[in-house]
Amino acid sequence: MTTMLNVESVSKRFGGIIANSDISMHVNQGEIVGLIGPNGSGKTTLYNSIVGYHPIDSGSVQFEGQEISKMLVPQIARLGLLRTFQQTRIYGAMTCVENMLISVPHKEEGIFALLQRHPKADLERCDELMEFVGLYSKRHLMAGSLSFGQQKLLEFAMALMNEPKMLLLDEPTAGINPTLINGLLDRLLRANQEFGITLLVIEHNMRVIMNIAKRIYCLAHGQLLAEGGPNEIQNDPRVIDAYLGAH
Amino acid sequence: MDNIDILIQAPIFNVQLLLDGVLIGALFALAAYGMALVWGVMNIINIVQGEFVILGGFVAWSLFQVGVPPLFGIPAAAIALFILGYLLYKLVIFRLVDRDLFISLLATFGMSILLQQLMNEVFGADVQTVDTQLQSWFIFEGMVSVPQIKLLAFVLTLVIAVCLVVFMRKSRMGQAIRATAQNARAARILGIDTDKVYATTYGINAAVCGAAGALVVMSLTIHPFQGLAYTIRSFTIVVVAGLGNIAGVVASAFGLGVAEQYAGFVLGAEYQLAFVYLLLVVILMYRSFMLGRQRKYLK
Amino acid sequence: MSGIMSKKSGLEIGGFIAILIAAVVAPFLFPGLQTQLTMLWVMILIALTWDVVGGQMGYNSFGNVIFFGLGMYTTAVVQVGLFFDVGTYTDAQGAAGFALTTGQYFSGLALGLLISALIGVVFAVVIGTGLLGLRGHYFAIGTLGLGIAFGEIFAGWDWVGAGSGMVPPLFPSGIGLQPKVFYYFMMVLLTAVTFFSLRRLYAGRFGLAINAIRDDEDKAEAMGLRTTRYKTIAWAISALFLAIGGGLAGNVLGFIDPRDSAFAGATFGVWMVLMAILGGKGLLWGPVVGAIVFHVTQELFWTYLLGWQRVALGLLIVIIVVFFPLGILGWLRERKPELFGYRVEDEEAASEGNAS
Amino acid sequence: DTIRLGSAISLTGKYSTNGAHTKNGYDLAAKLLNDAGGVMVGGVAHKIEIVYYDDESTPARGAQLAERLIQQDGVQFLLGPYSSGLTKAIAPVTENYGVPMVEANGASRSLFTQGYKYLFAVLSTSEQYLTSAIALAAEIAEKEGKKASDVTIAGAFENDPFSQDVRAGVLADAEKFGMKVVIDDKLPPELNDMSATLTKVKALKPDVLVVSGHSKGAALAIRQLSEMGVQVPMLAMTHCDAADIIGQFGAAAEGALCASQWAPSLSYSDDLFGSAADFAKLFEDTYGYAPPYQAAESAAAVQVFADAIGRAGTLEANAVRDALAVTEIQTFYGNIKFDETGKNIAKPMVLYQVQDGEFQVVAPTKWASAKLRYPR
Amino acid sequence: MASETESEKKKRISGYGTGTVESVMSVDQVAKEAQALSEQRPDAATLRGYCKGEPFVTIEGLRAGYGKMEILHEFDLVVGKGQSLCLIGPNGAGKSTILHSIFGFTNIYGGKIFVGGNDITSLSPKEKLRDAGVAYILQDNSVFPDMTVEENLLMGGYLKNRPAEAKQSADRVFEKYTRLADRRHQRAGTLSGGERRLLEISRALIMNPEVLLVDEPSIGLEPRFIDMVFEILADLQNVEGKTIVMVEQNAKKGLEFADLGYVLVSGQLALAGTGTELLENPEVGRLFLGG
Ligand SMILES: Nc1ncnc2c1ncn2[C@@H]1O[C@H](COP(=O)(O)OP(=O)(O)OP(=O)(O)O)[C@@H](O)[C@H]1O
Ligand SMILES: Nc1ncnc2c1ncn2[C@@H]1O[C@H](COP(=O)(O)OP(=O)(O)OP(=O)(O)O)[C@@H](O)[C@H]1O
Ligand SMILES: CC(C)C[C@H](N)C(=O)O
Ligand SMILES: [Mg+2]
Ligand SMILES: [Mg+2]
Repeated sequence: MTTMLNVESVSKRFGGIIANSDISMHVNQGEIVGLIGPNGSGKTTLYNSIVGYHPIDSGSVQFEGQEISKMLVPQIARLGLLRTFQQTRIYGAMTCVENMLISVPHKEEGIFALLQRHPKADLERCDELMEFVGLYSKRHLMAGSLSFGQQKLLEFAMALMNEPKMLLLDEPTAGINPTLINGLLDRLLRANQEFGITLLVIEHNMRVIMNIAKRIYCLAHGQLLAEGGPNEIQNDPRVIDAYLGAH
Repeated sequence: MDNIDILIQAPIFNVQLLLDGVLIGALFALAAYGMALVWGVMNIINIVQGEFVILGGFVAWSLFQVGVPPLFGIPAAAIALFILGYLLYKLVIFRLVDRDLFISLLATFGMSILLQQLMNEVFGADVQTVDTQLQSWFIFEGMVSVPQIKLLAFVLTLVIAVCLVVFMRKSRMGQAIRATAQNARAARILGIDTDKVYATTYGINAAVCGAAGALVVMSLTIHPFQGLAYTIRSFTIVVVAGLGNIAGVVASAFGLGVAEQYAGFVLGAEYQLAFVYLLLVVILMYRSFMLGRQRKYLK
Repeated sequence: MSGIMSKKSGLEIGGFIAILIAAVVAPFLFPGLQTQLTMLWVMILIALTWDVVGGQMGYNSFGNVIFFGLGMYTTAVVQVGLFFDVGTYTDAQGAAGFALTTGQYFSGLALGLLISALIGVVFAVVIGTGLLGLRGHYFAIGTLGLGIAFGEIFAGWDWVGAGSGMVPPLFPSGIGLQPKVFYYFMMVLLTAVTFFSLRRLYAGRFGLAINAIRDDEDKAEAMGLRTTRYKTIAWAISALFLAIGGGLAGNVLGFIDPRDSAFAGATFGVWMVLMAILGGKGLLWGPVVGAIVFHVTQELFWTYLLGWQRVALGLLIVIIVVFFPLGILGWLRERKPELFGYRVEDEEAASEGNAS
Repeated sequence: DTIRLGSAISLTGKYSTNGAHTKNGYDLAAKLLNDAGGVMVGGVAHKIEIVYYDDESTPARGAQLAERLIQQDGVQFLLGPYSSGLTKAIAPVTENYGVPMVEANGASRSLFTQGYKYLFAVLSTSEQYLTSAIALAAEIAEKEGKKASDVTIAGAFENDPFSQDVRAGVLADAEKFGMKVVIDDKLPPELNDMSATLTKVKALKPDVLVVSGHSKGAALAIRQLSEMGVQVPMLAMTHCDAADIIGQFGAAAEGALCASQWAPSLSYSDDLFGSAADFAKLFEDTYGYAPPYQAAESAAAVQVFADAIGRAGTLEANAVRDALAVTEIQTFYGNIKFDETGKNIAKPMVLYQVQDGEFQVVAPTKWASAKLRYPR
Repeated sequence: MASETESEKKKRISGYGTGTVESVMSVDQVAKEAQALSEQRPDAATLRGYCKGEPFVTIEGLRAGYGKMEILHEFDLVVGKGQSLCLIGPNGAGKSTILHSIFGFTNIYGGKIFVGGNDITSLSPKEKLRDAGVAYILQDNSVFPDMTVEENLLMGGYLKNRPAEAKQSADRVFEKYTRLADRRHQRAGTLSGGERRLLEISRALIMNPEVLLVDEPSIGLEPRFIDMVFEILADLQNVEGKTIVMVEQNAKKGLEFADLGYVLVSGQLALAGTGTELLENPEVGRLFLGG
């Protein structure tokens, strides 16, 4: 198994607040890894550090062996490392199809490629993915008029359209109805199996994380607290103490 | 640069320029307070700002014409403008709260054209001024002059600044304004009548502008189409100072006044404005660049 | 893709032909209105070019008038400078003795427009690098400040006539060509070229990219879009057409005033924004419709509300923005989304649209 | 029958006060002419009708309006707008359509170097505005035993065509006398503070300070000079009467020299208005304020048309143009005779000085009602 | 209710609960089946039956929405004094819209809302809080970021005439929740998500309302905070006797807490019952609790 993402001793502070301190973790190719921890423990900050939203204070981040801690957000995205946001972000004033089409991979292309029309292959793939997340019939609607849950699904489809190698998901199920959560998880698993996309997932919902993650990291107070399989983590006294609480 | 030579050989003129800059900066500060307030609390960029100033001037001028002692014009203009601001809020501005900032920019631009023309119809387009009979003090053997009316403006600026700060910290309305500025929906669920808060904020803004205008007509001149100059300067000041920072507004207004005086002296009056606006752009780009290094944006 | 009539259809082609015929016939049908008609095309052009950045990309610029003014001055300076010393020419304030031959005039004009286009693009790229990093209203204010600064600089610059302005060379007489008609058709041509170029651009990846930037720039970056590149290109395209338009407009107006016609932030600068909003910003046809409605209204106010026309205009602006922020076509799109290509595939899903 | 005159005038915008003076002048003259029975053209009395548009003080609009007046409203002749800038924008249009225009408020010399055939101006061009002031300064220097070339001049001129042309005149005169120009600032139209420029004046102590910036420049200069305690022996300005500096500033205005096209005390007269003083009285009775010269010259422009049309005996444009070109009359406003470029060469400028709260003509000597006070 | 059963229940479902995620249904399928469920929707009389004692908060035939779009169609609701109600349903069903309407943030096209027998449909938010004693805890962030924790709490007493009263209540809150007391002078903007939620809820205590509207109290919270928040709510209901109307996507936890449960689908009431009834209803479990 090759390591896809490797985070080494990453630290990040905001003024007096130490959001991440000396965090090391890795994700292997094809894995689904969970990231949990109390509110404010630095999970989102770690995502931001990985995909380049802010410079990190120290440490290194490697994606497929390449150092990315100095790169800019779009550059990293073009390498195939993509993230979703805690608050859903879609392009509200564009139709779903347009949302999808603009999400095609932005690899290398000259200025004139930007001015071209959409290749047929893109249109087909777009239809496939809309079908995949169950939004086919709504594909010509304005994305902004979709309901909360549908927007989450659209965002997920957009991420897939981008053909990422790895996806960082930030609380993909927060605020989603429990039954729909199941559907979303089903698609996450299929994306992992069928498209071979490596996943790193932040979640507070244990029902979710325990059911999809093979390995889980737990952060607390900006530090790595524990690492292990679902059962290990669930029964780790430190995790119970800092995060899960008594059952 | 001959003009720089003057400043080096006769340093006393630096004092005059600094003083003039600070004194005129005081007028700008008054115009800018309200803009910062309205921008911060209601998220509206108020282009009619300058017209409020000019209108305040015309109110003071009209009173002077009918024999009211000039200094009474200051509170009178403030009161008149407060009422106008309150009414304008009830008529138009309330529709702009919670809307795209751009909408407020354009709508208040429309209002500013409207107000300019109405002033033109009502007061005529003449250049007007009010002679307060206040003299100037001359210091350093007459080399440096301090017009008393400008000094009054300066003192008033500081007094109003302090009053605003105390009002915001201590009074109930001030508290409500602060809360609304930070989170309007939360303020509403706590029983704050945000509509009233907005109306009052806008009224206060207009009132301070009115007072500024009265001082302008007593220390400089006004005419109906001059408002934009004050609006743009308010912009610059607020952008440099940041929202909700009254001390910052005062400081950057003084800074702007001084910068203008020096630009006028050294580069010549023709480049005074160009200099100010370029300065604004440069400051914006600088701030954006500094934030950009942390991958943040000026929003 | 957004835009009424964006699909190839008989309706659309018919529409274009109708507009073409109207455009060709109008100046001869209403010879008294030639200048106003030319100005109408100028208005459409400036609204269209503003919309690239302001509407489609969501960067509300108050400084696009910079390119208009630069084009005006550049074209005039080239027209003059090819044959005379510009300083002497402006000093003499266009005194007789600076007449051009027909060949000189047209070659000067052509070269002037070309260089204007070039300068417009170069400037857009240069100032874009600094300004396009600003977001939201800071961008609006930054561009506004820059626009005013440009006006002031040109108003202080003696070489181009400073505050006295500059007069472009006189149109050669006795060649059987009316300057009005000539510039009318130049303007129609330029506007048409602009319109179709933009239409083509919006239909492809570029259009989507700038729309994405408008809706959520952070998201676009996170998806790997080269946002800076797109933003700069968009501004450069806008500047390109606008600068050429400015070059023509200077000759149409016959007198370049630094603040009142070239860098006229309070008139052309704001109107281009208003017209785009009035018609529906971010929609291809929006600025066109907005410009026509605005221009006609304004002309009517002018004629019938002597002295009060600006009061009426101010009121109109307030009413437009407060009550029709989506503009005419935006309003239409709300009512009739089908016209704009928004549709639900099957009825059933549509009726349950809000239960997800 | 009517004669249709058209004019784009500044009813709004930065020139709207002076625009109003202009319009009042036109209207008063038209009214008097009509009351007197109108203009006889080929034996038929024609009434005068003036069509106005508001140019909003912007040249671009002025040009379009001129065109509209000619093309749509079918006016036969044009009266000028206010200010050189607007006139500059309109003149090419009238020229293009071959419509004669008599203007009273565009003084910039550049208007008369373009070879325009249909443009006639009743006023003295702007370089003459302050010529006599500079000459006076030279004269005084020599009287005091200094050389004229020792005189130093400071200038602040608004950045618009008119004031810039005044500047050109002043600079040319200064060069003629070998005087040194120590300050040469351009005032922006949005001017609201001149203190930076005046600080320079204070530092450099010139003998003459020249200010030209329409009404605003005049008002600000007077106010800030006194506020800052700036002493200049000679202060020469334009637009003193339009800015009402005596009414607004009283004693602070004492001693200021003001260029004027006309004064009510001049000894010109005509059949329509009577003497200059009669005009002033009639105007004040009608409009409630004393006429600034802008109003007087505007009234004269209408008289010029009436005269020329009467002589031409037809309303045909070219005939009227030719009649205009040979105009030679006296009006209450002064003698009017155009040179081949269309400017009036029969009337000099006058220079007022504010003395004891009154405008007194001090130059040229022919009309002087008081002696120059120097230093002010 | 005896306190033992209370704590037993808590042991059963903690945080988001656990369980499998096998039952996969498409969005459209849920919508369709839920629509079918709502065919037999309960009438006003049935609703009244679930309410113990006099109805305190009543909604009759409410039609409301945003702009011109109607979201809620003929919605009824009855809650007794001191009772708690949990609203569940798919995303976009209109749950938040109900709370918005009660507080007056929507356009109401028809129907009436009563609290304690008084018609409050057209009162302003301020009057609702002052005269009818309705307080609202929003779904998303509602702290004042640049004010300190203490100032934030005191703002809860904005409508009180005597500031001293608010100060006292604030002190009581600090005594109870030391986690907040520790951060008393810290800017609220620097609090973590959980601490903010705590602050928002305890601020509602200072307002001392009769009726508390709570929108998704547990969203984005770590498991321990979820439990804590529900403890506070339980305290409010049982000790202070407040009436609570709550929306909760974490439906198991919500239904377990609440006396009454309503299921909302497409702006209409589909099912109603006691919390336990709904929790045990297999259809509800399959469609809304994730199996
Ligand atoms: N831009 C910032 N400036 C200052 N402090 C920040 C910033 N971003 C995050 N923090 C602080 O860093 C800490 C970690 O925040 P982060 O958002 O990473 O938490 P999290 O683990 O994602 O929490 P949650 O589960 O609530 O989303 C918090 O204390 C937060 O207040
Ligand atoms: N401010 C608004 N303007 C227009 N439509 C809105 C607004 N807020 C919500 N809606 C629409 O009203 C419907 C109901 O929204 P509501 O927020 O009540 O759903 P909800 O049941 O609370 O969903 P969730 O569980 O996702 O919070 C949705 O279709 C939504 O798109
Ligand atoms: C009549 C004048 C005062 C001259 C006028 N101001 C001009 O611009 O030419
Ligand atoms: Mg987070
Ligand atoms: Mg909700």
